[in-house]
Amino acid sequence: MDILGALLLKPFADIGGSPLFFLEVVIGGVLTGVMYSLVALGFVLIFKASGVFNFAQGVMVLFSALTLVGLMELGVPIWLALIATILVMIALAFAIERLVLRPLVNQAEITLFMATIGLTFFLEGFGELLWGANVKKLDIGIPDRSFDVGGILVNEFELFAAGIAALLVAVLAVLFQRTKIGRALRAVADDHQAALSVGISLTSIWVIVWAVAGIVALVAGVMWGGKSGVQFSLSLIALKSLPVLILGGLTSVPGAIVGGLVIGVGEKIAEVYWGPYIGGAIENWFAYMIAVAFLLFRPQGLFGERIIERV
Amino acid sequence: MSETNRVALADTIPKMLAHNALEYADRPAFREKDLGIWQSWTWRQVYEEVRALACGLRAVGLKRGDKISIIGDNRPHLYWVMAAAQSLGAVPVPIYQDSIADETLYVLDHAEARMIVVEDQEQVDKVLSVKDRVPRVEFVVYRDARGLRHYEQPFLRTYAALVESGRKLDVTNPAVLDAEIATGKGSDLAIILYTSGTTGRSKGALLTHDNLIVTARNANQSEHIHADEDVLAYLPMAWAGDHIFSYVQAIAAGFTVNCPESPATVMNDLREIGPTFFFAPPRIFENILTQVMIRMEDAGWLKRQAFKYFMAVARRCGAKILERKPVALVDRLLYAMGQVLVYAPLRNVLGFRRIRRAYTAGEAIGPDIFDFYRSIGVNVKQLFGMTEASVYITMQPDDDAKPDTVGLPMRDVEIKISETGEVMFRSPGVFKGYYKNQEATVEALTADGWFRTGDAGFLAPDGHLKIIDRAKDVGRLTDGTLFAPKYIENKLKFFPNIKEAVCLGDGKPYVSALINIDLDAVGNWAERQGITYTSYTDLAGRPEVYDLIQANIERVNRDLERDPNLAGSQIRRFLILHKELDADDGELTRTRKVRRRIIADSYGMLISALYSDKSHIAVEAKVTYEDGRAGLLKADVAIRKIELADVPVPLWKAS
Amino acid sequence: MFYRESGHFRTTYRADQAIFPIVQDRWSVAAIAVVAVVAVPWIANEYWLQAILIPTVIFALAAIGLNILTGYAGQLSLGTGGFMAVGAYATYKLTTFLPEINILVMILVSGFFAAAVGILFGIPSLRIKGFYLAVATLAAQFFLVWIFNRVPWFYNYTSNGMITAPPRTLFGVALTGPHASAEVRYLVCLAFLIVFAYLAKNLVRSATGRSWMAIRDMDVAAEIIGIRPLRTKLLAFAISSYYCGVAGALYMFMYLQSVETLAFDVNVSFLVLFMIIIGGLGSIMGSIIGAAFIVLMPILLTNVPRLLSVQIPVELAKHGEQMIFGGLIIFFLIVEPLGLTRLWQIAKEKLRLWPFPH
Amino acid sequence: MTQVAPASASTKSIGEVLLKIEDVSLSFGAVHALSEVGFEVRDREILAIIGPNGAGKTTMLNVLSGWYGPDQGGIVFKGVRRRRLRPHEAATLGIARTFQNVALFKRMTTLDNIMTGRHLKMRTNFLDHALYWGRAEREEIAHRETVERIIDFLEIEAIRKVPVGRLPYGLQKRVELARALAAEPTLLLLDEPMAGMNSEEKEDMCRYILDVNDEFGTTMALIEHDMGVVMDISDRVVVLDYGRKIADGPPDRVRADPAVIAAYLGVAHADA
Repeated sequence: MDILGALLLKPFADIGGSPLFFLEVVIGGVLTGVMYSLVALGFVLIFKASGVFNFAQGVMVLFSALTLVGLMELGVPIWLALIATILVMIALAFAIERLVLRPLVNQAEITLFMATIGLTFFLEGFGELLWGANVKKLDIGIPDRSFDVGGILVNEFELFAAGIAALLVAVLAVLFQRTKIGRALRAVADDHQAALSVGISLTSIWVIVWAVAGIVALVAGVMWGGKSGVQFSLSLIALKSLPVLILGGLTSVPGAIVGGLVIGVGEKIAEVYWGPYIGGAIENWFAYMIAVAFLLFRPQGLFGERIIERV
Repeated sequence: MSETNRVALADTIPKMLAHNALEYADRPAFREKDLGIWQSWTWRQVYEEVRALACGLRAVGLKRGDKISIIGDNRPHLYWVMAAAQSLGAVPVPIYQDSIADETLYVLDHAEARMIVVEDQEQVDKVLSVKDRVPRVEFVVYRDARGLRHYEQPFLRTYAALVESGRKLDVTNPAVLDAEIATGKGSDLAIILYTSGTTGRSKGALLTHDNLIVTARNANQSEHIHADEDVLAYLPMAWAGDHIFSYVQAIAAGFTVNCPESPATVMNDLREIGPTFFFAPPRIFENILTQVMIRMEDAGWLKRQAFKYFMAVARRCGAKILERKPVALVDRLLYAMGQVLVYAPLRNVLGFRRIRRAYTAGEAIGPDIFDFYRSIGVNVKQLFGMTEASVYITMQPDDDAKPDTVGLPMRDVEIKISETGEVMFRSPGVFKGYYKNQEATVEALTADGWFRTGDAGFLAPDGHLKIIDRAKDVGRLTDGTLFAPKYIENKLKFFPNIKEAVCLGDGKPYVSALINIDLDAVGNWAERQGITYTSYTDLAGRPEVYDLIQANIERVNRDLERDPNLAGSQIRRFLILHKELDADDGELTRTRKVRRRIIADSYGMLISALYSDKSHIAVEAKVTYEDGRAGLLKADVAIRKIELADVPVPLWKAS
Repeated sequence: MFYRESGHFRTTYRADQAIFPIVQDRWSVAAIAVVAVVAVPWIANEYWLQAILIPTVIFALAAIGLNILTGYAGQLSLGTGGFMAVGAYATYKLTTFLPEINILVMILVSGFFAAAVGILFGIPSLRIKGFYLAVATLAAQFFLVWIFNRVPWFYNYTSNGMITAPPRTLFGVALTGPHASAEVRYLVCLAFLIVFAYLAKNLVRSATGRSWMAIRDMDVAAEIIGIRPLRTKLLAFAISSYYCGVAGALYMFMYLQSVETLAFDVNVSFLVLFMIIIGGLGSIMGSIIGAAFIVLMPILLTNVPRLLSVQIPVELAKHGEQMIFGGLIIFFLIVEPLGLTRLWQIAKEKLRLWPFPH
Repeated sequence: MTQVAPASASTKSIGEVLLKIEDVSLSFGAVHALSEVGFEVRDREILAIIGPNGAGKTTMLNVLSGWYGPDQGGIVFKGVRRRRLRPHEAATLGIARTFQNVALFKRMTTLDNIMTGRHLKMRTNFLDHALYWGRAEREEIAHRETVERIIDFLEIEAIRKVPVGRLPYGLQKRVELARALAAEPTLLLLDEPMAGMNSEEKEDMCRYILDVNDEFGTTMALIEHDMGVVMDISDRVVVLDYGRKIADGPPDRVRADPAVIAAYLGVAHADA
């Protein structure tokens, strides 16, 4: 009964015992969650426009960060390195469209999914081959220190990251809602045939979304890398955005954001309050289990559209 | 040969079947591709089924001497109906399954059939359409009930019900049928096979058990056909060939008869079964070869070159190796390589992997086709046979098969050539006459048992029979030399350059020929030679083309020259027609047979020129264009004279 | 070219439904089996057995397991490593708890634990498919590895958190532990592979396999025929996990002999997935070919340059290998989605029709 | 085999009510796909369900095969009333169907597709299957024999071992019919069995449908657009329009029904 008590009672007692600390944990979770949201955003973009579930989004985060750090280590100034990395990501989008997506057009979505797993391996090997596999420090000039706001400790870097993420989301929203490209993207997401018939080239749409997703990945990479160094484990952290997607729904931008926050907060709370009783490091799987539980009851996610199967 | 002796006791087909049920009890007798696999029946099962059928047929009134007609594709069950009828002493009369209703009606009526056994709805419908006019027919039995559920005619019976009722009878009282079988004797009528005559109504050839059994046994013995053979029964059951190859010989030797799934799947079924013993008319061998060539066209360059190379090797030594004749070691090695790379796989995909002997007959087979099969190790042989002979008359030996003969007389067969050049034979297989047609019987069968084949031919010095033409088409030159136009024309037409040839000579001093070139073949050749031409007429008039054709004709002449009987009928003059012979102009039948009389009329000027000294003649000809317009074609047709080597004095001339 | 099928016709449905209906195939497979069982242990040295043959055989078994689930039943799984871990840890617990029962029995029993876990994580497959399911199985992967890592009971509280194969014998022959020879371990694994490959082939060619493929190809139609989706999918999860569990046990006891949970991390899942993509989705033979390919490739990548006296840094080789794996996956999905088996089938078809091109 | 059995229509005996649809209603959101539709299908009958596009024909079939549960009303099948059927329940009760857009198992062969149709008749379990020899094999062979008869009946021998994904559309439709037949259904639902076929293929399909009805006594409800076909092969016609039944009766009478003519003319206008 000890273990049951440890799981069912004590954590709540702990929470009740120190509400301020709990709030601190929640804020920490929100800030981490924002980063998850960033990665998930890349997924959603691509999935909406091309129906491809891009398993490689995580490795794109790693790849972009590696490229940025690698360039900076070569002495390139940060602004130039950023621009160069953006160009690299755009070039990557072109290459992926030409070499992977176009030959696989009209294939089953599961085939495309597996292709992105292949892409994951390729990019991982390629990135580390180019820039080396050791941990690299990425300094973007934002101090990783915490300050006190009304008795709550808030991490400055994470706050900054959250700000950037919010900005990025805003920019994307404008891009989607207000521009011609955005309208085209939405048209494609709704109906490929219709999009084609109004004269939008599918391939160029794909290149655009993959490039945008690449830039989003770069932002996420910079944030994550700035915090914990650029290394292989980045792509694993990025895998965490998969449950985020499940939670939020594959096609929903708000879903990605909310999902990210839910997972970030939930995971932090679980780790801090429950972790000690069951051996710790539950961050590795907690998000997934939430996602699975979710899948059982609401497969379409929080914001996804209901799937009606037609015969 | 104790086995032979014991079998020899059986003088009717049902008795042989009873023997097989003991001797080969569990060996496969029949197979049929049905429902996805080769359904098999052992000799014992077949015998039991035949007995049940016989009892069933007897119960519905079939008795000794009655005629029972059988219509359908090759199906084991239909063969069994034959055997069942024969067990009762009744006479099966198979009818070509693709005959039109009118023809079917004629045979049913003429044969006075009391019952008809058919395969399926299609045949039932055909029979129903004539049923009113054959009042003698009491029952129609069908095997495949599909679509027939609502047919309520009282005379319809299902095969299954027949067997079912018969089986009960056979179990309760087997002695009845035993007695019926025992009553049968060799001299009884076994079957009536209606020959599809080229002129007039078809005639029913009466064949006895003795006719069939002796002929089949002789063939089995001399051709070394044993119980381990597989044959594909795919030619019409009403045709004598199928009857002897897939029925009598099978029962005599105890080998397996395989029935294809449907006429459309024959080639595939052939491939699956891989028969050891196979008959096909030359047309089928030719089609298969054409298919081979077409399919090889699509192969990659390397494979095509290898194929060409090894086919050349095979042409050089393949037939000799097949005939176990001496061949140079290098060729032997090359052939062995070709065996691995080309010949054996090719035989495999064509379904000829296990073939020990393949036969062809009916018309002349092209030497290229004949040589192709023999060179890749398929032992194709020509035979000469007729319904009235229970098929076999002559057969080529394994080691001496040539494209232009039909071989040596089979065991117990005597051959002679009549004064008019007609081939005649006498054998135990000679039929008893045409059913209800005394006139035709007397015309064909002499009092001392010789049958007039209607084919003109002669025995070559090596004893091989050569068939040259239908006897009525054979004519004579003014000096009495034998002139067989179709024989020579066929030889000419085996050259790809020559599409049609018309030979003249009857009542003329020498043989001359009108040639139609093959526009594709000669056109190709001309392109390779850099000869430009505007039309058929233009190309046909080219001296180079004349040279080309002349070379072909000289080849034929050399062939003819080797044969003392024909040496006198070498072609002396020829011309290439300025237009293609055309069915639209009435010069050919729709089946592309030459209409000699019409040609003699419309090309009279050319023909008389051939028998003059002219070296060319101007012609105008009416032609019908494809759109139906008529036009006038003007041309100057050259006439070539061919110098002959000294013509030896013919050994054989009409007196 | 070497096929001589004409005249080998089928007179029964049994012959028509045989695993190898063509005579030549039957003979060649028999020949390969004899070589693998008799000749290979004689010829192969320790390195070959340990570095190539044993992992190939074990991964082939795991790949068959995953292929049943993914290739036949159409349920994508990234949890193979986790299910293998269940087999390994279950065997470890069982054989240390009941040492007197033969290890082979324990390996077979441990498969049931894996099957049970597989069913548990397969439940979401009722509601979700495709990549949703992949994420759910990824949850299994992470959760299982975590639990084996965090709960010391699973590794018997050893100080380094590793589990080590205890010495076990069969008729006095050492099967596991330091004295087990590579030949014996190879033969044991091979025996498992042959038996399980045969059973799997039987499954997929009969009603069970057809219901899996029906669900894979058109689940709506399958349901209307009367196939119960959940039952069918869970059966696939159970059997697939059983195979993976047994493979995991062999992986630990017959190959690595001493492991920590890292040996079953998500990369193993990917590796096995690659095996079936490259070998051929929906093919038992393909699973084996794919396993051999994936095991052999890194070895070739390191050894071929060495044979050519080219020095390649270890790092480069490692990353190069990763790139080649990734590239090959994309290449196969594009060029030949049915994998090496399909290429083999095409070659076979060509040989059957030889000398005709088609 | 070009003639349709001459006496088929006249001599066939149509039996008791096999299936009764009781005022079935079904909406998707605001769309009333079916509104109080009720009709009967009698044993051995061929019933055609016709109507303009969007009339609710396929929805009706989906209700019958258990894919949708009606909001109101019920289904009486073989005398038992049910609110709704589950798909496998429908299958167990002997209702089989084909789909408008061919729902075959694309990577499986023709033979395997049809064998799958016999799923509910299989008695062995996966352990038998894994061992194969013995029970499983005997069962496999027994079902193969049945399936081969269906293959023979529908004349698809030549494509027995071809993956159905490679077959032309017309043949796929025939394989789908074969798969449905393999279940030996009491009631066979055909959703536009002749859609997308040329006239020759249509003629063949008509013959197969009549033959099946004739040989196996299978009751059929089919949706079809080709009025000629409907008039030729059906014993009775139910006409739906905007989710309501507007006519029900023998083909000749339905064709003359003013409501039906109006519905069809309306469609003609809409199309133009």
